Amino acid sequence: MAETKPAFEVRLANFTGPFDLLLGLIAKHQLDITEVAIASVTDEFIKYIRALQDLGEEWALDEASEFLVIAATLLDLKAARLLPAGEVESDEDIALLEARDLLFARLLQYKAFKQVAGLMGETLQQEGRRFPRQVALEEHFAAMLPDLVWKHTPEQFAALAAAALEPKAPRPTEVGLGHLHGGTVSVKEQAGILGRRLQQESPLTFRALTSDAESTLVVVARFLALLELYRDRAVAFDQVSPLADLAIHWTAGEREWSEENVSEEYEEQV
Amino acid sequence: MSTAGHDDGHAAFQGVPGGAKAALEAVLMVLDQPATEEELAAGLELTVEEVRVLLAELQAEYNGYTDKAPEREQAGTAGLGSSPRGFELRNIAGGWRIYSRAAFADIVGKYVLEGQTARLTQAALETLAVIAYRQPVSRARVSAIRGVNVDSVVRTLAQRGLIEDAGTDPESGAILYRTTSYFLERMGISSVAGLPQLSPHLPGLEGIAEFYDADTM
Amino acid sequence: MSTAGHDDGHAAFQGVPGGAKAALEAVLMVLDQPATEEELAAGLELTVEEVRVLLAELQAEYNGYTDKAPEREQAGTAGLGSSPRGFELRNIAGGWRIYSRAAFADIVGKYVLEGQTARLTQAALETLAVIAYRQPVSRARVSAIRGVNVDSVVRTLAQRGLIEDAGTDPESGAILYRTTSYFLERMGISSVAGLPQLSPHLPGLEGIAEFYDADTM
Repeated sequence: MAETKPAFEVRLANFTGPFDLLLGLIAKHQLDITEVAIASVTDEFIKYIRALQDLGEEWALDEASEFLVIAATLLDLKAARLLPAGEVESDEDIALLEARDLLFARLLQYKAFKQVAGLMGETLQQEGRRFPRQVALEEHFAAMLPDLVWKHTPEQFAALAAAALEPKAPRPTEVGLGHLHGGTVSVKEQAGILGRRLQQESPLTFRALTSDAESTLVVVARFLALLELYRDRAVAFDQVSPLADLAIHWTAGEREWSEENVSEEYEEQV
Repeated sequence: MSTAGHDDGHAAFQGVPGGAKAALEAVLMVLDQPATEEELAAGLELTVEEVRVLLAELQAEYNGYTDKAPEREQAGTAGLGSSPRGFELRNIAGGWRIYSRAAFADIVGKYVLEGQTARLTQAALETLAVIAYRQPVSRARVSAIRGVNVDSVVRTLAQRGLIEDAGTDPESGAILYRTTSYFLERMGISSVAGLPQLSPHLPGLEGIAEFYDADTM
Repeated sequence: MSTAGHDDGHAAFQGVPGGAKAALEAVLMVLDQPATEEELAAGLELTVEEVRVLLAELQAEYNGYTDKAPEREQAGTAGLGSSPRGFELRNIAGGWRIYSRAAFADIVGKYVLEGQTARLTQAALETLAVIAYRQPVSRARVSAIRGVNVDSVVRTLAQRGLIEDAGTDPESGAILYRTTSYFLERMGISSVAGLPQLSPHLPGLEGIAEFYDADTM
């Protein structure tokens, strides 16, 4: 495990996800996970995401986006720490604290699974040193097996083969939204709104783009929509420094992008 | 403890040297998956209790006597009776089966290629761990815990027979996954209850559950 | 005759209880195909003569001591050491393998046949179909196509004589499988080329499942 390495060297391919990376960074700075000095790991985390993006296409958007969500949370938390103590009064501050606790909870949970996964790996390896007796049935017993009933024609057999060989369309990873009730918000629709707005005026900050959002759900949908736009190379992100506002540039031409591009998986309403 | 005692009343073993215990041993030789005590009892026309006693005796014999029957101890110095056999009888995944002893893995591995599976990657191990502890569980939930998409890893684990489809979630329609009995065999445990406890690895757990449930995306 | 004597000079068994004899026993217990004395000697890094002596010792132990070591005779009345085991070590056509003891053939046969059906399961049929149309093919590839582990199904098909070993893949070293002439015979065709072309909309698929039980073996 990375924690035990004296010289901590980050090679992105070694990390299996954002939590793994975060844990690595925390270990590097010898921080207690429950009192993570957010500031000291946030910048590095962002740096690694940059490097990760530079690696190019091999990172699917859904993986990168999970990194981005965590990076955004970290940034928010880091910003919150800069507030004078005792001023946690507003709803926004409380939301930040919740976000922090949620992130820590998820991180702790991941850490626990990573540890038991390590134990399981050791067990599997030790157990792999025992080989089960698994020999072919002795001939005289095999000969006693009942005669095979074979009822189908070559055509039926071919049909069976065709069905078995047919590539199985991978069922998409379901996004469990059953717990979300309330108004429906379409990512596609929000992408359209953002697209039209950015084509009129660019760059705009994320704050500006969500200033008129009537609910958190709309903010979430716009965030997802931006990720979609980013994947389609219709927008670029720009941030002067890690704490600055996120500026969104429209990079596609006027007719090069339409909300129809937004992938099917978001067609269902959020 | 005498084997002869098991001969009485069971026609099939009557007069056959070794009696019921040897008969049980003979059946163990042809298994290609762990057999439950009930299956063995039915096949041998013994009670489950009788089979259990015989299995324990065989297990002790294979592991080498060290405690009982002092006259055996003496005889044992000549080899048989005191030193363990090259194989062992184990109760795994709910059933009994003969395995080669771990100490001889390097030698046995030269002969047996089958079953020597490649090591799992870190990603596969973590995914397997989440499924093992949270089963039945959807890919989305595993993804949420690991923070990355797990689709291809789940496919690999299924192909290797370590996990399987466990129906669909009535609410979301998502496919649920659970570990297989082959997984238990590979782990050397008789049920998932035999997995190490997860909680000691969760410091400051108070309150995590509510976050966890809120976090099904 | 002491086992300890075989420990000396063979690093792999040094300090392992049971020594070379237990190591040989471990190999024999999990060997699928009979192995020659030369093959056993090579893997165990023993001379053929040493292996021969050990094989003879094991064979005698399994058959129950009756001739030598009088102190064992006494101990033997308590069971171990004198009565034969449920398995035996046989040398057939130059190869050694452990079999269930012939004296228990009735019981073992009954156990083996219990629950066996004359029909192939759906899983076995599908696997056979994939092998037939993709031969020669490795189990890993069939697993990837079917999305589940096929090891035990492949064993069943081989046992049924429907498929056979077709050498190893030069690249991966994996065992490849092909269908047998018995398969062609059951299909009523003269060669694999006689299998119908694959078309996704062949009629008749609907009815086929009902011939076979969905349950697994």
